[in-house]
Amino acid sequence: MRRETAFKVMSAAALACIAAWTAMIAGWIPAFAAMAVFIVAFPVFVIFLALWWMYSQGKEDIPFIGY
Amino acid sequence: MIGYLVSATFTGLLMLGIHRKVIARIQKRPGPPIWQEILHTLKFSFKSTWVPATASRTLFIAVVLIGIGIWCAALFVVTEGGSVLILFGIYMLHKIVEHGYGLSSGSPYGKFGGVRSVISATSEIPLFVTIAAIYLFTHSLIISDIVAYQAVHGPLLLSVPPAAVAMYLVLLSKMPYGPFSIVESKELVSGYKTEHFGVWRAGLEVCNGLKTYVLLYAAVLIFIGQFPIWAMLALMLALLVSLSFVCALSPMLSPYDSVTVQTLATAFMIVYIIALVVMA
Amino acid sequence: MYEHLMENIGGPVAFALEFGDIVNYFSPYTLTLFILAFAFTVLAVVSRPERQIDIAFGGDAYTAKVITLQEMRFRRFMAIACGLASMGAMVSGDIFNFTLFTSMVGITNVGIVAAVRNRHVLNAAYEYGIVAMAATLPLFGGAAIILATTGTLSIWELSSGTWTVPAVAKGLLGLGVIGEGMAPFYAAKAEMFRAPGAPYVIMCSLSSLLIFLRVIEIIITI
Amino acid sequence: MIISRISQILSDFENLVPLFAAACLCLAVIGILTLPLAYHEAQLYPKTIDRASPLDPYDRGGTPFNATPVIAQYPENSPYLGYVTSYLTPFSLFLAENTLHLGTTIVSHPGGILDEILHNTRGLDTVVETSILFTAFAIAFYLFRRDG
Repeated sequence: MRRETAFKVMSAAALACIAAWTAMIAGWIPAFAAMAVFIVAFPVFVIFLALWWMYSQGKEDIPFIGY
Repeated sequence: MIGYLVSATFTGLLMLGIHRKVIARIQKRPGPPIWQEILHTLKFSFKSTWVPATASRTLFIAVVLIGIGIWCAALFVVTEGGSVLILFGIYMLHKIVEHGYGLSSGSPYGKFGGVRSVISATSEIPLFVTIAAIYLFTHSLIISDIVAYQAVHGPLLLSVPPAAVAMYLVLLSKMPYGPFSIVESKELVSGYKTEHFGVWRAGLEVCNGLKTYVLLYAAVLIFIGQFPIWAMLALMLALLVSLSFVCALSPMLSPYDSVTVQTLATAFMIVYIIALVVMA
Repeated sequence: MYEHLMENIGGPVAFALEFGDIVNYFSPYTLTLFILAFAFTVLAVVSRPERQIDIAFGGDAYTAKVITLQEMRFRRFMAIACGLASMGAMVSGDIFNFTLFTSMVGITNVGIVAAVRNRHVLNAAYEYGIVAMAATLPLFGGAAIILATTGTLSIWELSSGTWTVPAVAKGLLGLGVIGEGMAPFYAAKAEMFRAPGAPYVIMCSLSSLLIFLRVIEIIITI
Repeated sequence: MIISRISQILSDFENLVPLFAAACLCLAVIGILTLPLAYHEAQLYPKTIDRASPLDPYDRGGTPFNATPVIAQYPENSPYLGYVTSYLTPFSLFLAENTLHLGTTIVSHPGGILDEILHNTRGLDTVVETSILFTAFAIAFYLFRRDG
């Protein structure tokens, strides 16, 4: 994955969170709908934020097998 | 709400740091600084990351997302006063996330961690009896009803102490370095976490932070009651320190022994509940 | 406090899906469990199995176990069947229907590891299969006692408080579900986990945890 | 120590069946001690058996393509309650009229399944029952043909 993709996904998740939050404060959507959005978008945000910072700095490897 | 989610994560991580510090001090070690776990999370999110060549890619990544997602849901259930059953369901399903971590990479160490986590599947069974005992008193499992009940009748901790003990056992089995944390035993390298490094590990740490916060908050809420946030935090801290003492002073049980101890505790609780029902 | 007793346990029922007398209901609790079962079923569909690495102890050699396409297809089919059965058990509003889904979970769990060519895993699966088969006796026995003593099987009706379900029926239901792989009868399931094919093997544990969580709700409700 | 001895027994899956049998036995003894349980007379799914019928014991009564009185939990969910009672294919009908053995197998004639679905309003049960059967067959077939 490229950094730009990670950045796009991260911002989309962040936007979804903020939009749901604003809509909930304004009373456009019920609280549980906003929570559902958070539950889906927050993990995506966390992971892709970190991926945007750092991804594919090494190449794939077989697992640690304890030598 | 977003602010609460983020601050809960960091508070949970800080509490894990305090847990480590207290254990270290009891064992006469200097121990890491209390913000070590927060630093860990940040550090891991800057480390180089890829998916191991042997891993089941989709599952490898998906469990990280599911892990954070279910504990977000648990946080909302607790703060919005939903059903306590949902919360306990999420406690149990955290096991599945652990299995996913362990099995998805193809590494033998992860696999051992995953199998250990199946073996420790009893650690949540005392929860069932806790729920039943609470229900006998409150006639409702909605958290807001339980809180309302306690506002009238006093804390459940005093009415059903054995249920509180069972809950304490569950908390203990979820804390790192405890007598029941057989999935984190040192001979397993890092157990189910072995192959989740870099960003994936940071995600796992976020999940752990949220988990610690939710577990402690829920325990205080269900057995003592609702207080202003500073008092809640103080009570959670007190609970955490008591857990750290137990963790610091007790050896880790062997995998099957930890299961037997928890099963016996459950059996004792079942007898207690039958006695309660017969008396009523 | 809600009006209906059942809603004090799993939360207010959002909507119900009727199949004649079998009314599946979605409360926050059953919906949460349903979504989790669904999510892991989707994962079993879309993810490929991992290549499990084995170390030969005492040497430097290590080997990767490869799952053949034919085996993978069959195990995926079983994992999906298992996911569907658990989804059904999660939302079922009828005791007998729930027990049927539970016994289907038991059979599919054996199916998930049946294709593995590993003697140890197969032995464990065999023992598990026998217990799962025997567990249908308390399961259906419990359902039968409930029907005989109350005349109805609908969880919604039973939770209205007008019926007294004998404690032994509840105990039988609980024991039946515990026999499907919960502690203290978990030993075989833990060994079945040694099989390769993570997305499918996870369904074994997930399904038994989910039906256990559901039967707790049922036992408290009725 | 007693704990490690218990865990040794629990950890061996060879002991699983005896352990589960013991648990069932304990519960059965408790169940027998709590007898008698009251039988509820007003059953939802009453059944009268006509031993003389060729469809015995699956004959639910009533004439085909006519409404039969049926008790249901939620009659509002089954608008065609009791409408199809025992639909038989011409061949099944021929067998039913000339022999006494058609009723001995539930799915040997189409009436069996339709009867369960529409007459007794528990359609999803019938679907799940057959799915269990098919799953079990699928496992058996796969294992039998795997090395072929």
